[in-house]
Amino acid sequence: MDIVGFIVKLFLSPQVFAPIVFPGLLTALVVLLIIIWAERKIAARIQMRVGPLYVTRHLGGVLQMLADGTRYMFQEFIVPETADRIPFIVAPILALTLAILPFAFIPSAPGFSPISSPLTLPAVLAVISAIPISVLLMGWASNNKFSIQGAVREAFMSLGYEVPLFISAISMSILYGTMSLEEMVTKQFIPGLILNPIAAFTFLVSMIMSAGKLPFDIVEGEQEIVAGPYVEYTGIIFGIGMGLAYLKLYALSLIYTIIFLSGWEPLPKLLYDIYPGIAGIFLFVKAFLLMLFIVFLRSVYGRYRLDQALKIGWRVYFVLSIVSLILSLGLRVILNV
Amino acid sequence: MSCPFGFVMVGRLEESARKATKWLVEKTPIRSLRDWAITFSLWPVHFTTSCCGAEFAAASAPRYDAERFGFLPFNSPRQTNLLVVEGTLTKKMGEAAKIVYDQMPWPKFVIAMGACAIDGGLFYNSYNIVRPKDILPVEYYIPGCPPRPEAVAQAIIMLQEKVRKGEWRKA
Amino acid sequence: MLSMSSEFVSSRLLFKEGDESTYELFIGPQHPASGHMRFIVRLKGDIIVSVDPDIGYVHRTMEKLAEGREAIKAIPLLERLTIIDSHNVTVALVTALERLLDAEPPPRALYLRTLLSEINRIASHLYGMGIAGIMLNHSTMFMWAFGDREVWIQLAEELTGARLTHTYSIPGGVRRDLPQGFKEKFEKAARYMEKRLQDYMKIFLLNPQIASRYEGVGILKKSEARRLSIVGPNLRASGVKYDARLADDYGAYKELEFEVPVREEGDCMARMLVRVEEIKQSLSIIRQVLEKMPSGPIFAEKYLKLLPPKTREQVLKTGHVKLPGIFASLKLPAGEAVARAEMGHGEIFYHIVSDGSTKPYRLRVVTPSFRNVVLFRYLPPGHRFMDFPAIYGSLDYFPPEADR
Amino acid sequence: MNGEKPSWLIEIVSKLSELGIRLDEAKNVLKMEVAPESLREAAKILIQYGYDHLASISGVDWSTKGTIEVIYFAESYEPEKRGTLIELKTATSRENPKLPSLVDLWPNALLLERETWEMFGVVFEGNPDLRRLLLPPDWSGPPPLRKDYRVVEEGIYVEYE
Repeated sequence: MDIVGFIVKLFLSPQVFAPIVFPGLLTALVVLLIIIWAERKIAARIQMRVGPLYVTRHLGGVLQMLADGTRYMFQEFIVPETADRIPFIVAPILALTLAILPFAFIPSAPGFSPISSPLTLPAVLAVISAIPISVLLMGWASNNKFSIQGAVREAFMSLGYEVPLFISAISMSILYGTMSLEEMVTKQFIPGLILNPIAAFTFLVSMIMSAGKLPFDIVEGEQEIVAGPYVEYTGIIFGIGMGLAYLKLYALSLIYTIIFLSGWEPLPKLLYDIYPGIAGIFLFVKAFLLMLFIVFLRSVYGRYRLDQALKIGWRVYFVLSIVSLILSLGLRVILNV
Repeated sequence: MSCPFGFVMVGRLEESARKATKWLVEKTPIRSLRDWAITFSLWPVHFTTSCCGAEFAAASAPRYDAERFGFLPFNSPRQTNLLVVEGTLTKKMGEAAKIVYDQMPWPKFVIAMGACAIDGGLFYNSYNIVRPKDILPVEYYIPGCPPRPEAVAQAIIMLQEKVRKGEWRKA
Repeated sequence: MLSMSSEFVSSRLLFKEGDESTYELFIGPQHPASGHMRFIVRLKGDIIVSVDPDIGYVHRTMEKLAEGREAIKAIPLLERLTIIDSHNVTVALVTALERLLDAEPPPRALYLRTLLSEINRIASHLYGMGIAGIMLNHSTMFMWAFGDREVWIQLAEELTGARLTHTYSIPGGVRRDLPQGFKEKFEKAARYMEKRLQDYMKIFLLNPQIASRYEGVGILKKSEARRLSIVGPNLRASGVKYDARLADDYGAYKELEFEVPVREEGDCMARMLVRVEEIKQSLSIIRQVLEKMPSGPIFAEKYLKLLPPKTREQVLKTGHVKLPGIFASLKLPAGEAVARAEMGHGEIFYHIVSDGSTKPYRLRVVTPSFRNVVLFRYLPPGHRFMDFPAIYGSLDYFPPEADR
Repeated sequence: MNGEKPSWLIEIVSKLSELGIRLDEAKNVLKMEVAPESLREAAKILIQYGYDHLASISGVDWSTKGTIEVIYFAESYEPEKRGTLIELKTATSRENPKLPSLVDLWPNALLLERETWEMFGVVFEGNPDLRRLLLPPDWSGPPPLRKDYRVVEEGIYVEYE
């Protein structure tokens, strides 16, 4: 019965398993639920209160986000008649596909990357930088004054953080000499963080800016423009909008672990022999811890003003990424690694 | 969708799809899942009507933390399913309450908080007061002026039980 | 009205000036950063051109109702003006009534009134700092300030029996005497509060991110503050040393030394720091009150002897005042009375005109937030749109008291 | 007031009495009856003496006498002057009450005059924007704080003398 074998082999092949199951869609969904719950629990713990609890009384309210998500599923889906109907519905779906595409490039074990091409790093960054365009479309299509303000802010912010993001990533690829994520990990005897700390810091902060987490929570700034581009969205489409930021954060933290924290480095040999797909456990653990730290910032900071954030983006982190570029060029020449 | 050639076919498809989902949602497993989800994610819209807002904020403050019930005050009416009328509803605020209620998506509930929201309270004979029950379908009334945060929590629990048992669709 | 709100949905360019166009935004009654009012904000790009505060959403017609009810009923009615700072509202009203009835409260009652006024001032300042925190999406400051406010609400509940609506002072004195063990409870709360104020400074006011949002934003010059008759911490943050507690003699402020904190910069950070300073001052005032509290009756002799003898002993023994029958239809002698008091938000002003009947002929109250509303018209223009919540939060504006 | 009057108070009293304004002294409040015409001069004099803002403008509707009395309370922030309030009392007819606006002298009178106009119908000429402040925009009834605007009353306590 080769059909069943064929299907199993197909499912287990890197092209299907990595993007769908391990660092891809299913784990992203689980990470989405747990990270948002962890964010509310950590913030609650700092703020002397309990946070979501009675959803699953004994597990500390883990399924809170599941409850919120399914509630969105069953809510009435309103398309305001002043809104432009087709782009109003299509824009969030476009944003979601763009947010899921990076998992097609992210490897999870040495020989196990869905698309093993020498240019996976720029491909991932290109896909992630396309998301603001669809958020812009969302804000424009719902024809509401606050959402137009939100869309304009998203445009400003995306310019502010993408340039440092790209330059610090490119400076690391210069250091390693390759553009493909898989080879980057193999080349990392010392974690990238120690080699070029400036690039690591700029990448981290522009990652926070791109995911719209505090203190750069400017796009859906509740206190000024109600919910930014997502004002008019109800039901599951708003669920997608809200999950978008966390999906982007998850993809970027995976890339951050691969570039700077030497990916799946302490490779558990026996897991690799059984099945390479699940060998990248440490990649996932490091990325998850990084996300917990970023999510913890929510209870520490307020919100920067739009012009302050842009000033930081352009004056501080753009310069820092240029410095990191020069540093990695110097390192490359000296160490000729 | 308004594509021209498939108009006849699409028209019936959309309408039958809607009927199918309505039938599917009423089946017990999906229905209980929906009721469980709505029970634990009652998000009130950020709409302080009058001075009971102080006790409503105290209800979600650390001591009487209402987020234990999944009760997260959210900012836009589109994403919420609970409108808490906190205190006296003046004429001007009444119109705003009506607009906010209409903007909220379908499974939505209204809680009237405070003696003023029940029947005018201390301002029963004022010329600028509207009773919430005249303009909004109110589910629960919370007595007290202002009601203690425990009373707000009690109202949330009662609404959760009502939604969990699924009686909210009969009305 | 509905026609106006439909504009809310459709985007409408007000008028075009050359290439720029003024963009009108309704920060309406339902908005995370507007409270119970609507601001019609006109923006040019990111700069605010003009803000028109449209108040009146919580106009519960207090003055009209006070004219229709007996004088004693005006106390619980007017308490709902500022429910988070209710005793400072009623202490001014009761002082005005006492000036009309010329009933002199015993010194112990004055001290008890000052005690509850200061507890309410701390609670009101914490409420203001919490709202200022959530305006910058700093949810930790909101939760910490509201959590610590519960400490003071519980203290007030021990003293008067109600969380917010105490109705503590009545013409001629106060309703309850000091419960036992109040001093130790207060000492515990004061130590906790002093420790927490350092935490607030660390997480919020000295946090470089919040400091960059607050410093140099919403600067209110001294002359501007005097001209627009601003009151409360907003005035003292602009360098004017004025406090109604020194201007009008109510409560025991004459026998206590306390210093009025004043800052010169006049921006949002100065306003917040003045509030933190005032909390410290209130703590020291309460300590002095609890030390110097004289013993004696808590209700004026003039009304005490109207009680039948048996209830009079019970009142003196238990310290719980029973209102004499005459209070139901207390005849206010014809005349006028004026009283001022310092609330958390500023100075409240009462003017009672009575024509000898049981109901006041005219009761005029001007609340501090009504005098601060004009700041929304003068401060934001010229700032960026994202400065608006920072300015709104730092002004500690409470709409129900402004709309009366 | 500790018996002897401070110097600035005596000057104010002398300056204002030239304008033919009746003065009397209550508990730390200087009361004045001012005719509507000489309202602005009195205000100018007070501003020179540091009374640079208004605590309140309150209207009183004497329906029996057929007049609406508008009372201005001037207040000062200076340490020695903050103890005393100065009360300017003017009376206008009930049918079409008209008063000169003091917005250019006391800027914070803007909102106070708007409220008095809305509640009593007293028109202040010269006030830049006399429009609805507290009442709903579609309010068609008469000014509510007037005595003839009845509010339904249910006395819970029976009146007994």
